[in-house]
Amino acid sequence: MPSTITLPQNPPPLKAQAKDLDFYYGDFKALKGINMPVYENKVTALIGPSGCGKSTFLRCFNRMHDLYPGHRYDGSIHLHPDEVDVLHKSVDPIEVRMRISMVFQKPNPFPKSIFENVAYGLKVRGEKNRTVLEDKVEAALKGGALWNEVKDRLDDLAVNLSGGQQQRLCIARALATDPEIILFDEPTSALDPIATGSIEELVGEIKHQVTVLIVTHNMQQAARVSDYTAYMYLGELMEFGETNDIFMKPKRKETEDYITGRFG
Amino acid sequence: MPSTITLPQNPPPLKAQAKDLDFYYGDFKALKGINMPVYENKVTALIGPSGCGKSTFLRCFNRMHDLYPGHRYDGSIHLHPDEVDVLHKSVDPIEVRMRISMVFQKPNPFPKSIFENVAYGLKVRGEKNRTVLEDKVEAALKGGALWNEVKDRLDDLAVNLSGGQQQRLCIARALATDPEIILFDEPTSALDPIATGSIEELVGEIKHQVTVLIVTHNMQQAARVSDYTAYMYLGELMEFGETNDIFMKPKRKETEDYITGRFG
Amino acid sequence: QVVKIDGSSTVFPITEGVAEDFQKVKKGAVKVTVGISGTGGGFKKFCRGETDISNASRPILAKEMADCKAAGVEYYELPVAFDALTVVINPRNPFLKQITVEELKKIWEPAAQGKVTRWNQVNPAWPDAPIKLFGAGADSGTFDYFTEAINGKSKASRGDFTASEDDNVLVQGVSSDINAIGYFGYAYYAENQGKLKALPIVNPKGQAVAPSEAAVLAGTYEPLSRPIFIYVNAKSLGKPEVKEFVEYMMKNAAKIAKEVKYVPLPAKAYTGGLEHLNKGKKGTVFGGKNEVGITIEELLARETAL
Amino acid sequence: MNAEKTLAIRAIIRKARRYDLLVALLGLLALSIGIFTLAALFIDMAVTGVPRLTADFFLNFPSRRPAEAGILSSWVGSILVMTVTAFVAVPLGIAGAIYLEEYARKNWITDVIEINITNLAGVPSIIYGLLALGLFVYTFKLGQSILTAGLTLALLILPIVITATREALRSIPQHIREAAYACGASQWQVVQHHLVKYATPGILTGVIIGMSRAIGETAPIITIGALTFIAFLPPAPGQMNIETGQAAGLFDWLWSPFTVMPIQIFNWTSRPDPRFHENAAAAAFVLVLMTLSMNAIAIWLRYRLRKNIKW
Amino acid sequence: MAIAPPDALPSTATHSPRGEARLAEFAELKKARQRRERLIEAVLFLAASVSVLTTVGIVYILVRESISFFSHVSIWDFLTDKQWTPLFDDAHFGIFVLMSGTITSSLVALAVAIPLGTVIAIYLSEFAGHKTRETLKPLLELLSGVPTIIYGFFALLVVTPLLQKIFPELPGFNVLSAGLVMGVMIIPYVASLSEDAMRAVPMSLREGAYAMGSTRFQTAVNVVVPAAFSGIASAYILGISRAVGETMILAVAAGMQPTLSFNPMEPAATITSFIVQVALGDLPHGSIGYQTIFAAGLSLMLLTLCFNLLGYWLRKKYREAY
Ligand SMILES: Nc1ncnc2c1ncn2[C@@H]1O[C@H](COP(=O)(O)OP(=O)(O)OP(=O)(O)O)[C@@H](O)[C@H]1O
Ligand SMILES: Nc1ncnc2c1ncn2[C@@H]1O[C@H](COP(=O)(O)OP(=O)(O)OP(=O)(O)O)[C@@H](O)[C@H]1O
Ligand SMILES: [Mg+2]
Ligand SMILES: [Mg+2]
Ligand SMILES: O=P([O-])([O-])[O-]
Repeated sequence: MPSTITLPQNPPPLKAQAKDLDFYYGDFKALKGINMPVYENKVTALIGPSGCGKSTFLRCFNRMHDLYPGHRYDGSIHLHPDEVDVLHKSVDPIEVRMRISMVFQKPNPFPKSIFENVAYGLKVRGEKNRTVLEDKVEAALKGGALWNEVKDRLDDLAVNLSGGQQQRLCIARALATDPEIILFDEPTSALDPIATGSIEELVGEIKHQVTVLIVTHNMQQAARVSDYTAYMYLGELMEFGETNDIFMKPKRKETEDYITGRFG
Repeated sequence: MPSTITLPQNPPPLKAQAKDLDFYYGDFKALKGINMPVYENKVTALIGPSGCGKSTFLRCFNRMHDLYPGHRYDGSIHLHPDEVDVLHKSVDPIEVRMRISMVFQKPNPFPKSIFENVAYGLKVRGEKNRTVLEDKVEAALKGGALWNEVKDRLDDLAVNLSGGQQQRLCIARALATDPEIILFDEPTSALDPIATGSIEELVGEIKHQVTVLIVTHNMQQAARVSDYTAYMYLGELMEFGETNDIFMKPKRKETEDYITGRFG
Repeated sequence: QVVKIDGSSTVFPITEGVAEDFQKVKKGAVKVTVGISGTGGGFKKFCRGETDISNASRPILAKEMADCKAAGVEYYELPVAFDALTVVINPRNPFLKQITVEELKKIWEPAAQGKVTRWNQVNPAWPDAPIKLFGAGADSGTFDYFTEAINGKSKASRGDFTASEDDNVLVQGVSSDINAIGYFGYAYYAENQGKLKALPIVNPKGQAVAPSEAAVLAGTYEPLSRPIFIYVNAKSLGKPEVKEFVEYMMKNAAKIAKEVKYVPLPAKAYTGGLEHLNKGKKGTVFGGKNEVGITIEELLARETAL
Repeated sequence: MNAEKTLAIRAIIRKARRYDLLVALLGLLALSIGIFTLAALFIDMAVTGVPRLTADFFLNFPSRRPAEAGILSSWVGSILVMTVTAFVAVPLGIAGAIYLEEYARKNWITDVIEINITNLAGVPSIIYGLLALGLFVYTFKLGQSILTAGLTLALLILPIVITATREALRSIPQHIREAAYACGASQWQVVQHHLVKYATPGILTGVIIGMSRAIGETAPIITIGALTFIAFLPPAPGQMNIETGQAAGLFDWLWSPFTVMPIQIFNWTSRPDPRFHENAAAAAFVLVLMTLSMNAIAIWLRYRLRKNIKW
Repeated sequence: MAIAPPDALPSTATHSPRGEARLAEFAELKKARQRRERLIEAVLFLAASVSVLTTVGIVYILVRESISFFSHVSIWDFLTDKQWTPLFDDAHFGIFVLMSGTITSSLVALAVAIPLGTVIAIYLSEFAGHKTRETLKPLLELLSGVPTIIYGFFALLVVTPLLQKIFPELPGFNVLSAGLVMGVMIIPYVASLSEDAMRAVPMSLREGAYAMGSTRFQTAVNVVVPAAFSGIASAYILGISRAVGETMILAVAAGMQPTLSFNPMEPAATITSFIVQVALGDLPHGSIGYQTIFAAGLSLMLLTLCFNLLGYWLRKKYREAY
C-alpha cells in the first residue's frame, strides 16, 4: 500500500531523506519501503501504535542497529547538504553518530559527574582544552534549560538528579556537540507531566538550531511540538504531512482512527 | 484540605470503605486521611498525577505493603458485609488477599503453564481435586476472555503469550478464586491500544460479578470503564463522585485542570 | 578386622607393599590402613593406643617411651631394613668427586645460614659458584638423622634451603640445577640415577664410599646408614590379624625392601624379630636415644642381646 | 557539513579506532594464553596418562607395583566424600540463602551473616583444613573419616552454594513475588511454589561448580591427615563382614578411612619410580575430566533450564 | 445530588459486632499460620547461621592454638624475626618470612591475572560477538575447574623448564613459575566476574555512549567500566584472596624455602605451603610445631580478612549507580 505523502506547498530545505528503506531484525521485516523527507530546523513527529516500527525507523538515522548482530538495513537515508547515505556500508557509523545525536526514552546519564556527562561528546571528538570544554558545557546546559539548577554542582554525580533533570541533561549532552539532527525516542514517557512540559518546551526551542525527529505515543504531544507528522503502521509509513493537516484533516481513515483513539 | 465527596443519590450497597487512612513509607507520609466508599459491583477509578498515591492507596486494600519493612498504615479499611477492618493487626493479610485479588501494571504470569497460573490461587486455598481445578480454570479463562485462544495449549508456558494475552491471563488468575474485589493498577499501561481495548471491555464485564478498583493514567479509560472516580493529589483524595459528574462538571478547579490536561 | 599402621614416610613403602600383598593373600578379610604422619606423629598415636603398628625411621625416644608407659602401651621393636641417606648432586657438576663430613657440616650447620653461599667458601679448591641447597622437610626422621649425623645435633640446621616432605621435589630441584646439593633416602636416588649423582662420603676410616646395598651391608657407608623399624603394640598382637600381619611382614620384608630400593637385613634379623615376638621380648634396645652410624652388625648384636 | 570538518572528524575517529583494534587483539591474546594453558595442561596429561587408562586402572587398588596400581579406592572415596558434601552443603546452602534473601530483616545480625559469607568465600581452603583438624578430628573425634572430609568440603563450598542461590533468588523479579502474594500465598508457599523452582538453574549451577571445586581440593584433605594407603572399599550398607558375620550398618561407611583422587595423585607423584608418575598423570586426567565434565554440565544446565524461565 | 463532607459518609461502627466476631476468628487463623511460618523461619535461620558458626569455629580453633603458641613465642619476635625455622633446634618464628613469600607469589599471580582478566572481560563483554562469548567464556571458566594440584605439577614440570630457557639462572623451584601459573588459574575468576558486572550494565547506557559517537574502546573505558566498578572491584578482591590462599601450586612448585626475600626468581615458602608441608609431616598434636601452623593460619586469615573487608567497603561505596 503506497504511503500518502503530502508535501508542503513551499517545502523548507531538506535535511535528510529516507529512500525505500527496509529494515530487518533477523528474518523479521520491521520497516517496509519507507520514503520520507526530514526538513531542516523543523520538528518531525513519528506516531503510530506500539510495535509499528517508530523506534526502529528512528534508530536507523544514527545506525544504532549496528550494535546488534543480525539487524540489517536495505535502502538509504541521505543526509543533506552533502547527500551522504548514512546507511551505506562505506560510511562509518561513528561519523554518522557524531553528526546525529539521540535522546532516549529512559534518561541514561553516564555514571559520571554532570560536567563529564555533557563534556563527553566533546572529549570523544578530541577536545581537551578545559576552557573550551567549560564554555561549551555551560552553553549546552543552558540550551538544555538545566544550567540554573545545576551550575553550583557540576561535579555531582548525574545519577543523583531527578528523572526530568536527567532527561534534560541527556538533551544538553546531545546538544553539546552541535549535532545536525537530534533524535528523540519517547523522551517523556518516563516522566511526570511537569517534567514533560519542560521537555516539550525545550524541543520547541532547540529546533531553531537543529533538526528534530521525535517518536511519541502521546497525540497531544505530537500536536503540540511538531511541524510535520508521520503516521506509521505495521512497519509502513501510512501518511506524512504537516502536523496541522494530519491532525485536522488526515487523508486516510486509518490515521484518523488512530488519532481520535478509535483505533482497532 | 477536606475532600470534596459527592455521594450518589441512591447509593448502591457499600463493598468497602476507607476511613481516615494514612499511609507511611518510613517517614514519608504518602496518604493523608483518606475517606472513600467503594460500591459493590461497580468500577471505581483512581486518577491523579504521577506520585499522588494512587498505587499506594490501591495496595492498602490487599495489604501488599506488608511485604516491605517500614511501610505503615493508620486508619482503617472496612470490608462489607462483615465489616472487618482489613488493616487491623489481628487480621491475617493472607486472608485479606484471598478475598481481594489484584492485577498489576506489567502482566506478571508465573513462569509456569497457563493452567497452573490460573489454578494457582485455588491450589493455595488447598484445592487438589483435578476436575474441580479444571472446571474453575476453564470458567476463569472464559471470564478473562482468553479461553478460546488458549484452550488447546493450557500446558504451554504462560510467558510465551503476547502481552495482552498475559494480562488477560492475570485477570483470569485473579478471577479464578472468586474474589470480592479486584484491584487493577494501570493494567493497560504496558499494552498496545488493541490489547487495551480488550482489557477495558473485560473490566466492563466482570463488574457484574465483582467489585473493581482501578488505577489509571488515562483519562479516556477512566471515563470509559468506571462508574465512580476518585481524583487524588499529593496523597490526598481531592474529589470523589460519579464518573460522569467528575468528568463533566468537576466540583474543584484542580480536578478540572487535571482532567483537561491543563495541569501543572 | 582392621590393622592400623601409621608413622614414618620412610618406612611407608615397605609397609605398604607388605599390606598390599597381605590383603591379597587374605582376600580382603583383613583391612590394613597405612598412614603417613612421620615417625614422631606415628609414635604419638601409637602411644595413645590408636594404632597397632608404628613405622619408624629412628628408634623410639625417651619422651615417647614415657608416653607409651604412661598409657600402658608396651611394644616390640622390629628392624625391617636399612636405609642409606644419600647426598646427591647434579650429574653435570664438574668438581665434586667426594665430600667429607666436615665439609657437609660447613655447608649445613646453623651458623652457615646466609653466610656460606658459595662453593669456594667451603673448600677453596672449589669454584666461586653459588650453592643451591635441597633437604628433607624439617619434620621428617630423615632431617633429624642427617642433622644429628652431620651437625652433631638433631634438628640443628641452617634454614635457608629448599625443604620438602616430598622427595621428588628435591630430585627435581637437584637435577635441574648444576650447583645443587641435597640429601634424601636412598630409594629416591636409586630410582633417579639418571638425573642425579650420589656423592661418595668420606667415612670415619677415611674411605670415600658411595651409597650402595653392598656398602651398607659391609658397614662402610658411614655415618649415613640407618636402620628403620616397625613398632608393634603388644596388646594388639593379641588380635590374630595383627599377629598374622607381623609374621607375614617378617617373612616378606626382605623381598619387598629390595623391591622398593632399601637394603634388606640378613635373614636372621627377621627370624630374630619373630623370636622376640614369640618370647615376649618387649622394649627397645636403644635406650631412648637416636644413634648415628650404627652398622647392621651392631644392630643384630644388640637385638640378640635383648 | 563542510569537507574540512569531515576530514578532521575522520582523523579523530581513525585515531580512536586504533585503541579498539589494540584492545581486541590484547583480549584475544589474553584469552589464548588462558586457553592455550588449558590445552597444554590437558595434552600433557593425556600424552603421559592415557596409555594407562585401562579397565584395570579403575578397578585396582593402589599398589607398589606401578603397572598394577589403580584408582578404585580413590574414585570411590571421592564419590562418597562428594555425596556427604552434597547432602550437607546443598540443603544448608539453599536454606541459608532463602533465609538471607527472603526472610532476614535488615539488622545487624543479617549484616554480620552477610559480611561473614563474603568473607568465608575468600577464606583459603587450607584454613578449612585447619578448622577440620582442630574441630572434627580432635574435638568431635570424628577421625580421619569420610564424614570428616565430607563435612570439611561442605563447609568449604557452602558460601559458593549460598551465593549462587542468593543470586538466583535475587534475579527473580519482585513482581513475581507480588503476584504470588496477591493470590493469597503465604511466605513459605511463595518460597516453595515459586522462588525455589525458578531459582533451580542458578542453584544447580552453583552446586555443581562448588562440587567441582571440592572434588579437586587437596590441601584441606591433607591437613586432616589423609594420604593413606587404602586397599579396600568402605563397607556398603548391608555388606557382610566375612569374619564377624555382621552386616554393615547403613551409615558405617561414613566412619571408614578413605582416600580421594587428588590425594592419590599427590601420593603417586611423590614416589621415586617414574612409572608412578604416569599413573599420576592418568589419574589427573581422570580427575580433570571429572571436574571438566561437571563444569560442562553446569554450563549446559544453565543454558537449558534458563530457557524455560523468562519474565 | 448532594455535596457531602466526609463525616456524612454512611457510618459504620469501627467495631461492629459482626466485625468483632470475624476479627477474633481471624486472629486465631493468623496465629496458627504464623506458628508454622515462624517454625520454618527458625529452621532457615539455623541454616544461615551455620556459616557464622563456621567462622566462629575457624576463629576459635586458630585463636586457641595460637594462644598457646604465643605463650612460647613473643608476638614481637613473631612479627620482627627475619628467620622462619620453627621446627629446628634453634627455632625462629619470623612470620614475615612466610609473608614475603605469600606477597611475592600473589603479586606475580595478580600481575598476570588482573590485567589479563580485565582485558578478557572487556573483550568478551564489549568486543566479542554473542557466539564468541558464549563459547569462549565457559571454556575460560574451565580453567578454574582444574584441580590446583595439577597446576602445581604443570608449573614444576612444564613451565619452569620453559622459563629456564629464557633465564638460565632460574632455579628449579621458584616463585615466578608458580606465580605465573597461579595467575593463569586466577584469570577466570577475575575475567568471569568482571564480565558479569560489565554485562549487567544496561544496554541503554551503552547506547547513550555510542550515540555520542564513541568507539567500543571509549564506551568500555568511559562508561561500562566505571558503571561496573564495584563488581570489578569484587572480582579483583576475589582474585587476591585466591592468590593469597592458594596452596598446592606453591607447595609443589615454589620450593618451600623460607627466606626473607621478594625476589620471584628464588624459591620461597608461603604461609599456605608451610601449612601443608607441616601437615604432610609428622607433627604431633599439641607440639609447638603443630601450633605454628595455626599461628600461621591465623596470620593468613587476618590477611584475607583485610582484603575482604576492603572489598566489602568498596562494594558499599561504589554500588552500581545505573
Ligand atoms: N531487537 C528486536 N528483535 C526483533 N524484533 C524486534 C526488535 N526490536 C523490535 N522488534 C520488533 O519490531 C517491530 C517494531 O518495533 P519498534 O520498537 O520499532 O516499535 P515502536 O513503534 O517503537 O513501538 P513502541 O511504541 O512500543 O516503542 C515490533 O514488532 C517489535 O516487536
Ligand atoms: N517504596 C516506596 N518507598 C518510599 N516512597 C515511595 C515508595 N513507593 C512510592 N513512594 C512515594 O509515594 C508517593 C506515592 O507513590 P505511588 O506509587 O502511590 O504514586 P502513583 O500515584 O501510583 O504514581 P504513578 O502514577 O507514577 O504510578 C510518591 O511520592 C512516591 O515517590
Ligand atoms: Mg519504541
Ligand atoms: Mg502507580
Ligand atoms: O617420615 P620420616 O621417616 O621422615 O619420619
